[in-house]
Amino acid sequence: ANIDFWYGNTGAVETAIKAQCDAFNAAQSEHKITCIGQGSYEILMQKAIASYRAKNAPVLLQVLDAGTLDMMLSDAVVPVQDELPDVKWGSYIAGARAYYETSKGKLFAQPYNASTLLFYTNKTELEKAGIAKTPETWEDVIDAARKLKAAGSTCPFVTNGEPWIVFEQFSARHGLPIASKHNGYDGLDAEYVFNTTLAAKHMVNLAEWRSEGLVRLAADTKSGNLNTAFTSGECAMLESSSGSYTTYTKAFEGKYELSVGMAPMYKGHERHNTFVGGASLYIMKGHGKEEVEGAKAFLDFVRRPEQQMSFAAATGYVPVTNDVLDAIGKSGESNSPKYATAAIGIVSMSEPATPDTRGIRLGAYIQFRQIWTEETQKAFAGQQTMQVAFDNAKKRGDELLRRFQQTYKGVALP
Amino acid sequence: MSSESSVFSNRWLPALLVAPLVLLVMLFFYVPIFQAFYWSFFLERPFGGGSEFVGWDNFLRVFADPEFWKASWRTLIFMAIGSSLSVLVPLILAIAADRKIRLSLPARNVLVWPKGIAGVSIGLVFSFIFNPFVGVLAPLNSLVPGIWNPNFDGFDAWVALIAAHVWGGIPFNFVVLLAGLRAVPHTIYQAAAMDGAGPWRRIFDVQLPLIMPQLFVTLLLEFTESVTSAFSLIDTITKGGPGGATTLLVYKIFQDGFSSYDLSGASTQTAILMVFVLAIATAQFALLGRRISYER
Amino acid sequence: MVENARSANIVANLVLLAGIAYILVPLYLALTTASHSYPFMLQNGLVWSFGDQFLVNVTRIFTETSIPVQMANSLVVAVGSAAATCVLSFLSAYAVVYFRIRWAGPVFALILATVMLPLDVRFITTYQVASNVFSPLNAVLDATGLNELIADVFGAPGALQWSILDTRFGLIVPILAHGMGTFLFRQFFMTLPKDLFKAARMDGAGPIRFMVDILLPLSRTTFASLFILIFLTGWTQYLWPLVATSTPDMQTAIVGLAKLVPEETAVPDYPLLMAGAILVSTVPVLMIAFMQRYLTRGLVLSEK
Amino acid sequence: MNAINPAIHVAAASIRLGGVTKSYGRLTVIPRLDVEFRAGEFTVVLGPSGCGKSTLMQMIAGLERVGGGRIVIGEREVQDLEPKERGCAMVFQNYALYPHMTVFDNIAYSLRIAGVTKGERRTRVELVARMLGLTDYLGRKPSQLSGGQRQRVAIGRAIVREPAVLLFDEPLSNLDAQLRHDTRVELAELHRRIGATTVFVTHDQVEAMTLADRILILNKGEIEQYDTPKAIYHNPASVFVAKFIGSPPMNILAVSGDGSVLRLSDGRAIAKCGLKGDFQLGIRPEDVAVDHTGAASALKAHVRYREDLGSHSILAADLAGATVRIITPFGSEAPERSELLLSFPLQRLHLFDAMTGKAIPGAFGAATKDQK
Amino acid sequence: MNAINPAIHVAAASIRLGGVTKSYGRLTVIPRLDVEFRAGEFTVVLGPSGCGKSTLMQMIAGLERVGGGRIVIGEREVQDLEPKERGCAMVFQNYALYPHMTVFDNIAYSLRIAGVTKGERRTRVELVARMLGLTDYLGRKPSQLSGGQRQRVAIGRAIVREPAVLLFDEPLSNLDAQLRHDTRVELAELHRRIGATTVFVTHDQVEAMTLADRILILNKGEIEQYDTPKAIYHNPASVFVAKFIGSPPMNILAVSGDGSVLRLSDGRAIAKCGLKGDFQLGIRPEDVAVDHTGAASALKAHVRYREDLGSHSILAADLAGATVRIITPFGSEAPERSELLLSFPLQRLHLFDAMTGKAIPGAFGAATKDQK
Ligand SMILES: Nc1ncnc2c1ncn2[C@@H]1O[C@H](COP(=O)(O)OP(=O)(O)OP(=O)(O)O)[C@@H](O)[C@H]1O
Ligand SMILES: Nc1ncnc2c1ncn2[C@@H]1O[C@H](COP(=O)(O)OP(=O)(O)OP(=O)(O)O)[C@@H](O)[C@H]1O
Ligand SMILES: O=P(O)(O)OC[C@H](O)CO
Ligand SMILES: [Mg+2]
Ligand SMILES: [Mg+2]
Repeated sequence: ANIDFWYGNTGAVETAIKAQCDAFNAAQSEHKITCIGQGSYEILMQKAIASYRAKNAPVLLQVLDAGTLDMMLSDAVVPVQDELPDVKWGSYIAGARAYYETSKGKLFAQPYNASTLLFYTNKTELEKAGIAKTPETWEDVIDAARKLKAAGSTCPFVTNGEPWIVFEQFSARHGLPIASKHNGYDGLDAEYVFNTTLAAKHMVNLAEWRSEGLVRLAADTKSGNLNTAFTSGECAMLESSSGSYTTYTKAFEGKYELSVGMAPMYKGHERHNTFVGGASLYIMKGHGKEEVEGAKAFLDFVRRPEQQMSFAAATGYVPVTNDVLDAIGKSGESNSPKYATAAIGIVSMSEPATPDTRGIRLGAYIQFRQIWTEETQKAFAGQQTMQVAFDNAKKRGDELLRRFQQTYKGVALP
Repeated sequence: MSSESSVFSNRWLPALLVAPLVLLVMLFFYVPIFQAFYWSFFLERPFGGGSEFVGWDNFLRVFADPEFWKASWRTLIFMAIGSSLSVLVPLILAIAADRKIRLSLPARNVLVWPKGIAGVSIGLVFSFIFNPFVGVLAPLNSLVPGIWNPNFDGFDAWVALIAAHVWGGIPFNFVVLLAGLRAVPHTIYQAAAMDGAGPWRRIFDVQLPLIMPQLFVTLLLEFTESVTSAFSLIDTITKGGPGGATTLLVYKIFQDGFSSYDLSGASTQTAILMVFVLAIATAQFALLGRRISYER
Repeated sequence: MVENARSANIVANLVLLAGIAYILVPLYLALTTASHSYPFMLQNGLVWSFGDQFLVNVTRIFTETSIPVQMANSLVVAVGSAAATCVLSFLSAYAVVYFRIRWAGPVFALILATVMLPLDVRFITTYQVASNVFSPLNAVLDATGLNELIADVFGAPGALQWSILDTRFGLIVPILAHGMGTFLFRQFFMTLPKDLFKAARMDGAGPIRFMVDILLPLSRTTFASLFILIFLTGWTQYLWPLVATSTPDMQTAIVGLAKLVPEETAVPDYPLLMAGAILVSTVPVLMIAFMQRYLTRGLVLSEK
Repeated sequence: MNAINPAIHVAAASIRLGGVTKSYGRLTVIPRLDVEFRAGEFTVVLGPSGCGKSTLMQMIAGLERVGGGRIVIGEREVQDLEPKERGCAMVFQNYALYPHMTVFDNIAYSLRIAGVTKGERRTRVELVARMLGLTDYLGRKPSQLSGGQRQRVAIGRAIVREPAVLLFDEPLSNLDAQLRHDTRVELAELHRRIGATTVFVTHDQVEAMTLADRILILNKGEIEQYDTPKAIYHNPASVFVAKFIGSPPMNILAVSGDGSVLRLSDGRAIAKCGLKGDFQLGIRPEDVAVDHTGAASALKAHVRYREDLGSHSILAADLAGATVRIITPFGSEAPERSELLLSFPLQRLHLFDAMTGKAIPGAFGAATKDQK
Repeated sequence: MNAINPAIHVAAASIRLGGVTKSYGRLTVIPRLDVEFRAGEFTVVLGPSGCGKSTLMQMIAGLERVGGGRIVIGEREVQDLEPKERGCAMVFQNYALYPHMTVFDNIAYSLRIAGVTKGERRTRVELVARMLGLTDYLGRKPSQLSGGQRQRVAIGRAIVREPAVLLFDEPLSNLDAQLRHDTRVELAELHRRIGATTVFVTHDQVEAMTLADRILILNKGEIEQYDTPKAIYHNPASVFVAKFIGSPPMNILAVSGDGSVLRLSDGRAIAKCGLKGDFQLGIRPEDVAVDHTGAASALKAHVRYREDLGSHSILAADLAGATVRIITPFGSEAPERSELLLSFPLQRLHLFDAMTGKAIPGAFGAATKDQK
């Protein structure tokens, strides 16, 4: 059947997605997939909503991690595990599954472009400042930053202050709850709690370190941009998506040496898994059997190890099934830089989990991210303290949650 | 045109002639407006399937939301500053271009160009020009580090936004105001000169009073349009930031509706915005409209 | 103007100079930027001198982006909406002005009110309508209970479905729901001597002949200025094509241009962006430069 | 300019209006009008602005519906017919030429609509063009023509259909004096040749006097007088007409009669007359004689000012509190601010009722004062 | 209308233009002008459209810079001064009132700019308003006034500053005939009382003849004649002037002289004259006499048409291929299309050079033909 697939990425990822679609169409003749980019995750979602209401939604839909709850409650999608009961869903690493499965363990969407947070340093600069070992804790990071600063660096550590980096992944690996009810997995009546956890303290620290000149916001740097600040050599350390790895290696080539590791912890805290980032694929309701077959075939296709490998190689996203890791191991290229993040990313996502590190299942979460960013930006600009920013964000976030709860009154969380 | 002698008396033909436009206007103007008001009394689930009548709940919630008030307040400020500047700047230019000087002709052409340049392009160009690190003001930063950073400082972001907004608003207002000035009979200027009024005095005693109708129209349209026209600029220059400093109401509606799938909330705010725009327009008419119509 | 007050002329010249600079400097900087390479821009930032990469950047726009296709879309949308607006406005203004109909006033008010609330304010619900143009009809059928009847007769309720999203047609029609053109034509018709109408009637012309033989040829300039105005609107609009289209091949050049700005991963490739912005602006700016007369006429008339 | 050839001659038709009324909303423009424009005659309609001249024309043309009454053109009752069915043609004040059409197309347009074949159209337009001296301009647009030429195109457009009735609504008022004069002469000629029943609205007295077979003077939608120019000038039916025609207008003096003489308000006798009561006495400025002989009947008047127009002078003199204007023939002069003796020839006097303003015929003996 | 009270009287100043020139780009509007407007005189400037009348006024007023030469008002050389420093006031054709100001403010504006105190302003505006009968309208906006009232406001605005020079640029051309006549009379009165040197531009001959102490006739920026109205009418310095003044204008016939008589193109002798060569012979329509006696010197002419204006008729007759217009006095009539005998009284004839059009004085004996 002819089927439509909507995705939101642009740039290199879009190229890779299109390549997969072409490959799929070339590989078989039964189905023909049309892959349609919508320009961004947010717009994609809005369009999916409208088209679903207008009864002409695509059968396959890519939705970003933060939209998971909306999809689960939408009554507009069929859980992939129901449509494809025979797939060995267990082969997905737990960290990637948890975000997209129900509290009872049923996978709603098939993880697709998965990423996680990693820690990168400009090894060359660090060594110049006399730092031999890649920092692993925030204390190490700050020590290193001090040394770098002493050695003349204007930007030892850089961050763009985005919530998924400095807040969500931070909370996850430190095992901290973001909201009650296990980040909402246990009910729509969850409330935000992050303002009382170490996450809040961490933000306060970041703000202080910034005024000390140890940490810079991307907006403070010459380029104003996170990745460029790092690739240009201006900044020596950062936390960033596994997907950025290829960008860095290419930029560093011949100039600097890159080190990549797991994102730093505060001393004395047990490391837990980081969340899976990126997006996953949903099968939408309202389509004929034929089309669903086509959708299933495409899902099967992209799950294949070789597809995941080439996608990972092209984009820096992390392959998320165990068989792919095996395949990489067998390919003899496991040390190739194009798979470097795959290994470490999977390790990071596979650290011990708690009920609070499965993922985030909170309503209107994308809007909440905006609120969070707004409030913390104000704090960085000195208009309020970081704690006030967090308290405000909690308050406004809770309102969103209540509103969401009211909207889905009478709907049970799957 | 009501006189019998200058109209046809067919009955169905005119209905047939207006029908296509009226249909389109109904479908794409009144139905959406109706829908926005309708939704604002319901709690809509994004994917449908559940729609609950909640009365004034949405409004109460929106009115209780400090962010809504902040965005409205910003919208008002933008209207006040942005609109007055985008009328004032073209006004000054028009008064200058109305004189018989050599630059007048090229100016009349060049000043209209921005009309052809999309908000997005303007936004891109200005976001580059105002880039704190590579833009025109970058030297400022090397003198006093951090003095100029629209990515970080709300005030700077506003400066950038308004500079771009005024830039894009010049053509329309310039042309309208210049036309108004040119419509003033030359002899009135001459009379004023004979009465002893110098060029400066003439601006305030003769020119400004006489182009009141044009000023009124430009201000009216600026006010109603500044509510919305800033969208593409915000989306390309500031994305509503930093810290929400440039999140005007339209942008907030866009965010609420398009990234939070909060159809009811967005509709409610849209409805409020519509009422607000209409109220502004009506108020302007009531306050200014009556006073400025004198025949020449 | 009246007497040659030197001081006033000097000030006026300075003001105009500043105004022209205000308009031109950004454009000039866009040009210089577009003439450099990305790495050069990263190193040197904004420069006032020209480089030699302009053609390269333009070539990249042609080879690496969908902007050329999208410019074709923009052209279709701009020309389509301008032409359709001209026709619809002309017809409706004709009906309102030249017929004795009691509802002329209300209908004109209904049409003119559209000027007050731009598409950008109502795009969310407009989007809903565009996703199914028949939805209002369906709603009426539902509300009136007609649908139950239909369901009884045909076995299924009448639920017509027609989405115009992601089509060029869908980009055009919401622009048409605007009263400016009707207003312009109406104003123009009112300036025509009534005797012209009478003369045509004496000559035996009926409504259609009068419209085609007399009014249409006389409205040429109004057509021209309205066409340009709507063309520019159609070409430069952003929010609606942003939401109403999905596939890059359906998007307009302005949306494509905005999409060239990377989400968050790198310093935007400003040289490429500026090359794109320049390319995208050439059509409308050339149009203005050459047909400025009509544009100004349109802008002016629309206000009186 | 004298390019008129005899070529088109139509069968003129009379126009009869019977009890025609017209109101716009609550404003009654024409209370009730009964009048006949005789076939082939040139009638000038004269009246102050807003008196209903254009309304009258448009009702005849069919551009304006009658409020009531009948309009009969020739033998047909036309008040319910469309304009094109009435056999009228109209020339408008600003010509109302189609600016986008050439002269040829302007003239041919009505023929085109009527479905006249191309060849026939050409023949007829060329005939008209030759008649009006427009042959060389057929390819031009109206904007490339002078006022007078435009005027002729408008006439051409009207006569090409060979209408039985030609209506002109102030067709000359946009021309300058010289052109106006020339066109006026041409129009007279044209009418003589074509012979269509012509109704011509104007504000200009010279036009009215020189063009008309008959003048219809309207006042607030009612007929003040309908007669030949000569009769209107020399026997005005009312003070309104008397003051409306003539430049400067007729002098009107308030007088009262004691049965033997009429006296001015200061008691001086001005004319013999057997009537008693209050009257208005009229005399045209050119009829007041300056008396050099010192006749006893002459009245002393004080000259207020004098305007010398070269060909003649106008004296304004105070007479019993009223201003009397006197046209003194070329050559005679009275020093300003002097005293004058004026005599009022009996056969040149007009007497009007003081209340109604209606003329009182035969007040001074003869029933008419027609000059020869 | 006769609301003029003597109240303001100014010290008039003469205006002398010495070698004044003016060009717009390549278009030379005034090649070189030397003229003096005497203090207190009322000068009417007359000339065809585009001849530079407005330009002349504006140079005097200071609204337009002179190309070269000097302008002296009173004793001061003013060509480089600002308008307000010249002591001139101007009344514009369309009045150019400030539409947004009341009548009071319009009149008071120049005083306000000059820094006159509020009380003083009120006094002077009220004086002027009383003088012009505007007292009741001081609170109105110009749009609420009639044409004549606006005219008076414009005059009020001009005279409130008590200017030594009053300039009028076609101030009456927007008024209707009646109002025009009244305002003309008022203006004459006003000038008599105020006494300011007045320069008045018009297209209207009647205005020129009746208002002027002197008439300046301009043609393409050059002086055709500058003299009293009487002299201009009766002794035109050129064909241009002769044809420009008079309605209908002077008849001009091509003649050639053989040393004893002037002959028409068909060889008939028309007048005795000792000059040889080709000439243009002029005679005013009212000077052509219709000969009833059958004198030998009379010339036979064919009447083309006749226009009866009530007070007099105009005959147009063919004479040697040219049209001669004759004003026949009231009462006399010649049937149309008949033959007439015309006689041309020698003392009424004007002779002009065939080439230059300049008058040849004394061609028929007397040097001037001034009538008394
Ligand atoms: N369509 C109309 N609606 C209302 N009143 C009208 C209309 N047309 C004319 N009138 C009024 O009817 C009266 C007569 O108008 P009409 O045009 O016949 O006058 P007129 O004699 O032609 O005047 P003028 O000499 O100024 O052309 C005027 O008072 C005018 O205001
Ligand atoms: N500002 C100007 N620029 C160029 N040419 C001008 C300008 N003003 C006047 N002229 C030209 O100068 C000539 C004289 O103009 P002016 O206005 O003095 O004529 P006028 O005698 O007042 O005519 P009218 O009787 O029509 O008012 C005309 O040919 C006119 O076109
Ligand atoms: O940039 P990505 O695709 O790795 O996604 C990062 C975040 O998870 C987005 O929500
Ligand atoms: Mg009329
Ligand atoms: Mg002039």
